[in-house]
Amino acid sequence: MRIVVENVAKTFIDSKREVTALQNINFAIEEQEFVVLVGPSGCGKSTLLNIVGGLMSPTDGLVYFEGTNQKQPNLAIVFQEIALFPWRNVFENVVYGLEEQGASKQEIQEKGQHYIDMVGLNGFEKAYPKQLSGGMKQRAGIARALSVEPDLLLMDEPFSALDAQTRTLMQEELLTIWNRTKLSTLYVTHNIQEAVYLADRVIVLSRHPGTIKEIIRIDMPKTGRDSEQNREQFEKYSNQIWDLIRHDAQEALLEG
Amino acid sequence: MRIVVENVAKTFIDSKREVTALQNINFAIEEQEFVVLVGPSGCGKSTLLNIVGGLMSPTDGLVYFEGTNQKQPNLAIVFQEIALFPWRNVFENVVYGLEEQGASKQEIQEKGQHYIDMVGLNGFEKAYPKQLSGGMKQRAGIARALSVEPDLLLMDEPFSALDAQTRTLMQEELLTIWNRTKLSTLYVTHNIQEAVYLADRVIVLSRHPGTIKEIIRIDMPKTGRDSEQNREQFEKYSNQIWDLIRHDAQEALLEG
Amino acid sequence: ACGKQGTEEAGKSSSEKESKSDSVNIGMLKLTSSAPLFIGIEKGFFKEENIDAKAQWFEAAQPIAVATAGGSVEVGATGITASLYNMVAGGQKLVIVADKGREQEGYSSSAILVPSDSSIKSVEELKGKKIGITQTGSTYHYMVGRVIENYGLGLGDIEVVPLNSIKGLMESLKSKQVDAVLLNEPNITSVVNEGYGKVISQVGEEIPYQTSGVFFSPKFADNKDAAVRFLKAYAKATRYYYDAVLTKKDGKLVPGENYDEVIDIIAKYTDQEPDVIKQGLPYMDRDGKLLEEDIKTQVDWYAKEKLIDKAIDTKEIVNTELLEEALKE
Amino acid sequence: MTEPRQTITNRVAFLEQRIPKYASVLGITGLLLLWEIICRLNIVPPLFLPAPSAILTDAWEMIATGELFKNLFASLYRVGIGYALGAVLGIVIGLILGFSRWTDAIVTPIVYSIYPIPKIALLPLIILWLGIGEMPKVTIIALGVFFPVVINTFSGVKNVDPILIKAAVTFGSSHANVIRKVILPGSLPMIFAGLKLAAGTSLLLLVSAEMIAAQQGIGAMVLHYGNLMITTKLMVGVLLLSLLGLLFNRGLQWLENKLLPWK
Amino acid sequence: MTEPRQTITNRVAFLEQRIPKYASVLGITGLLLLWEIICRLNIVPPLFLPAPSAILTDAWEMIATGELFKNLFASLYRVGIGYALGAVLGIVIGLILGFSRWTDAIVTPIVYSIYPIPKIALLPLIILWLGIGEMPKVTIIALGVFFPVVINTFSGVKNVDPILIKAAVTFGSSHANVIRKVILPGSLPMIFAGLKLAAGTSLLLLVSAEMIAAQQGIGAMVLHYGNLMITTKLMVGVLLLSLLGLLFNRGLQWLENKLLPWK
Ligand SMILES: Nc1ncnc2c1ncn2[C@@H]1O[C@H](COP(=O)(O)OP(=O)(O)OP(=O)(O)O)[C@@H](O)[C@H]1O
Ligand SMILES: Nc1ncnc2c1ncn2[C@@H]1O[C@H](COP(=O)(O)OP(=O)(O)OP(=O)(O)O)[C@@H](O)[C@H]1O
Ligand SMILES: [Mg+2]
Ligand SMILES: [Mg+2]
Repeated sequence: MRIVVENVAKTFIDSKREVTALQNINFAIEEQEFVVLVGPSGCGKSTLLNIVGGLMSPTDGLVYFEGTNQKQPNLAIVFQEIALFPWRNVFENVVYGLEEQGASKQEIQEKGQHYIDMVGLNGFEKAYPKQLSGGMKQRAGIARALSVEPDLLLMDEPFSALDAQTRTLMQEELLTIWNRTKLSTLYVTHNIQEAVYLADRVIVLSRHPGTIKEIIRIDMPKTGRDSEQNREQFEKYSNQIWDLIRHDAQEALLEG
Repeated sequence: MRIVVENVAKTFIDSKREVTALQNINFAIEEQEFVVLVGPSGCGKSTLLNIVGGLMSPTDGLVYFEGTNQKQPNLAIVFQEIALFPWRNVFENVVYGLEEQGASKQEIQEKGQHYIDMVGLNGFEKAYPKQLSGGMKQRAGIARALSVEPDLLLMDEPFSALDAQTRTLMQEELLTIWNRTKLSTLYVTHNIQEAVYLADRVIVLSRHPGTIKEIIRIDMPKTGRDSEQNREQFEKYSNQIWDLIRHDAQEALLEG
Repeated sequence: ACGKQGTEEAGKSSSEKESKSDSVNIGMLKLTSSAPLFIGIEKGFFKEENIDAKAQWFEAAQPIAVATAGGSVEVGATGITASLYNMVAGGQKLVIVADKGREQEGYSSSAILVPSDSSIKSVEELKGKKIGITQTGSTYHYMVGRVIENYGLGLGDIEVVPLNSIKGLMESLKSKQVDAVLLNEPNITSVVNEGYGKVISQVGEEIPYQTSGVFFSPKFADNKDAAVRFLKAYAKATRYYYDAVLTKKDGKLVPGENYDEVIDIIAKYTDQEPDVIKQGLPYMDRDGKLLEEDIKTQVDWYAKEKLIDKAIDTKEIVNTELLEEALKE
Repeated sequence: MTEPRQTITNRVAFLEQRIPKYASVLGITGLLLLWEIICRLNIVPPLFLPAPSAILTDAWEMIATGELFKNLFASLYRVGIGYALGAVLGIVIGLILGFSRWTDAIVTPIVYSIYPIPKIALLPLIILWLGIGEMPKVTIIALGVFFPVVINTFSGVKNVDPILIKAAVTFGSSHANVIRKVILPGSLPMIFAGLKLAAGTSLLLLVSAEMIAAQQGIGAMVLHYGNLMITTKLMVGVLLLSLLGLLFNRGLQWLENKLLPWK
Repeated sequence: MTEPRQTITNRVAFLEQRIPKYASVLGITGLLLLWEIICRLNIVPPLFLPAPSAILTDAWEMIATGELFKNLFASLYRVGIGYALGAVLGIVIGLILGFSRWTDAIVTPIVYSIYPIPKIALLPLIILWLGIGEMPKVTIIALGVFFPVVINTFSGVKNVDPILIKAAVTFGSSHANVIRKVILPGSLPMIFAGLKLAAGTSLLLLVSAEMIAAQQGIGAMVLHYGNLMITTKLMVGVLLLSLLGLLFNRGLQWLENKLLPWK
């Protein structure tokens, strides 16, 4: 099963002006592929992710699954704002998607526990979101997304609200989990290191209007990218991406 | 004028338990010195900053200015949450402190404009906070703090809500501004690179209870620390600090 | 809902009158002027006539008329106000069948009072003054209007102030916010005793007035047999009341036979002190007969003052035949 | 391209649905129409529920004789003053309750225990204290306005982000300035919700207020025709009140948009 | 250490002030005391404002005869049913209005235009429509409860973070489930604010409701003693209402803490 983004464009029409957020976006996410979108603030990353996630209509173009064999494909999103339901405890949050799929009680119990264990939250099943630290909240958000075993996992800057140390640790963990589940993933980030660390392919977007500037395949083994021997190659990719977006980023800072 | 933190301790007493957040904290901030507090999540950085800023009472010990020559010393804080008043536009936010000091209309006008220009927000005087990007908001927050020309500037993770690229650019800018004003500063961050980049001295806190683990003087020129030739020394400091807090950070992640 | 049930039963029992008793809901206020009904219920006069009378207490007069016209109760007993006439004019039929209290010469009931230190001594001097009443279109409104007419004044010559409660009237008098008020017993005695007001005119001395009445819902009136039996019991109660509290000797009121019993019954139903009740016993016809003439006068007056929307024929709302028939038996 | 495709569509379109302007008129006209039809079909006797057309005819007549406007102005004056008084008091006391924990602890139980006392039951007392002039009428309306405003202002204050208060204090604000410059603007959105609720209440209470010796006013008019059971004219007053309520609400909405440009 | 020192002290201590438990009793007892003193000094004639001690004596007597409880239960029953009805309807309709923009556009103007219609003015009509049983009484209370609840629920729904709705939809929730599992719990805090406001209103309206042929009830009792001018017993009713208001409020607060453990 692959996901195709075909000719997507999006224009926001305000009372005052028209903003073309996206134009002419074409790419596909292959089965078991981890695609990362990077780009400066306001280039349309979230817009694109929302369109793929069915949370926004594109002005033009379309997004579709190919090779589904009639099965209704399902999606899961990990939000930057985490978006846990404050009135549900960790367990109830994690199994929300399963509940809505009409899973049996036993299945809910088993899968819920499985994914809570996977993200390292055992012992916190009964805790409410506000009792958790930022990192733990995002783990719960990830477990909620994983538990529905989606055909496509979407993540919009999942770690950007976390502190520097937590972020580093969470990236490692995500990679471990992903290696186990191998879900097709579309991941949005600002952080170039993060992109190089996680991606099979990095899509670099430019601003005004958001178009694909370049698609870079990261030709490194998926594990150990931060090790000393890969250092040089890692920096090469990072610099290549930073060069592509530096100018746009400076502009973005002053435009708001 | 120097600021002395003497024997400060803080214990939070909940209905359920007692948390000793800080213990036995002793240090001083010399005139024109830039001191950075680092430490893992929950080690008490914010607590300490709040005590120094007069927003919390210490359970024990005290904080005082020395050599004030009878002048009433003043403080300014840049908050992580930015804490701009949503109902005031940029100009009105920046001059808030001046207004409260009872400055004349002309002084308000002049100083307000001066500091707005300094943080590069000219043209946005009339904009409301919600119309600004995160980076621009924090610039306004910084201008508000600078405009009162404080005897001590406190900053609690001012850039942690910003995206990676904006953060890099803002750090550069803060250094430029600081070089012009040379305010005594206490700065809190998670980010080790940021600490090494900005500090005259770095105070590393440990967790449970928060005590000073080490105070590290950064012996590098204030400008150009990110240049190629300082690379090695920069990494040395970074690694030294990371080694001091890595264990604590991992623990923190699982405790929330 | 219980009202409806009552009518159905009443309808049924007119055809098979022997065994089943007619259930009749009486809408009334917990005030002394409902005395005959209290007596009728308490002493079992209604039961004697095979009528199961149930009191439905209201807290204001107007809803009683509405509930009677709407069929929620079979019998209403309260003041005759403009709203009643308007309701009839608007197509909601109900009939006034008996007396339940009136202004009568020689019996203190309602009066116009002024503050005790007021310079006003007679009704003529009320010209241009503020007079407190309860509500527009109420019996108070009518009495003020009619009394001043006797002195050559009209409603246009005074300012009528609606205060919506008796207590409001007393308080306004006490604090002299109005120049005069209309009050009834026992409040008149209480005001005079406390010393802040004095009577300048007794309404009963000025006009005969059918203040309040007993009325039937159209459905109950049509159930002639039950209606007549009800009135038979009612008339028995008014006589009982009259003989107990309204007998005069040498022009002065004296306690009649069963005086204390009647006072006790009223006290029981109104939760009031017997001493207070003794001061506020309204006049009533001994047989419960209406002042039919006066109804016409009222309608004409209200129409003249534009308080009635459309003119109505008195015959539509008064039914004296039922009572006459009851008295005959 | 012969493979089966499953297109992804927007599943939250309902959140952004745009509604044509005329929709808001639709509901009310629909209701009026239904009402008229019920009356025309004689399902309800006109005394119980006069038809809108009959009400309009009477309203027209009352406008022509000047009766309606005379009453309207008398009431608007009372509502205006009572509302202003109740709102200002409610906001000020709400701010104080929210700001000072001591006052909160002491005064809040009093507020909640006075609130359920029915003003109609106390009419005579109100006459005793305030006479029968404009004062008692204005007071009743002000009381009715006060409670929703004070309760909402209080919640509004509690919802002001403490970090903003800390920021203000850091920059040297006195307590008075914290209230004026931070807590007041910060709780304005909730205050407006209270003001809107109170707008309805103030009109609602006109009838109770004008029970006290009112010669003129919509409430007095409603009472007058209610006492006389002239339902068509009563309904003229009732509809006028409901129209005023709608206008009042819209006016407050407009003011809110003006005063809170930062929202 | 001979240098001048300027110690930094906590300037926002007022935000964390702890208030002793007894403070909340202080205000009310203070008020009652003041009242008693005013009465003892004979500033106000007892007919118009009886002293709390006199009221208590009468209350005791009314408890002894069973009169008070009989009335209390009759009223509690009405308030209970009316409140439940109004609250449930208010919440359901508020949720729908907040969720569907079409319903919002059509129904909201109707809500705001019905709200200011005074129920007392419509008493005669209500009797004609609903008779004189429990129905009209319960309806009046339910109407009074409905409006604050529906208006607050609506604002509550509008304040639910759209990201949560998007999250729910992403995980396959139907519209009904979005309402039940996201919008309802998300607006509960605002709904509770409305319920508290409505608690006062429901008691307030008891007097209006029991104007209609009530044999028993606190409102009927207040009206009855008002008509007879037995002020002390009237005040027993008034104080009972205010006590009930306080209890009702505390009860809702307790329920809120129970239902919203995540707050
Ligand atoms: N609802 C909207 N109405 C109008 N313009 C919008 C809307 N949402 C986004 N935009 C505009 O579309 C552009 C892309 O926004 P988007 O949020 O997708 O950027 P982004 O790459 O996710 O930025 P960031 O990194 O800051 O999250 C921006 O210029 C933004 O101002
Ligand atoms: N108001 C409070 N009541 C109880 N405990 C508190 C309170 N504030 C902070 N703490 C505890 O004190 C410790 C220090 O908290 P503090 O916020 O100062 O940490 P921090 O270093 O700023 O963390 P972070 O990097 O996450 O901001 C933590 O264990 C925290 O749980
Ligand atoms: Mg984004
Ligand atoms: Mg902190």
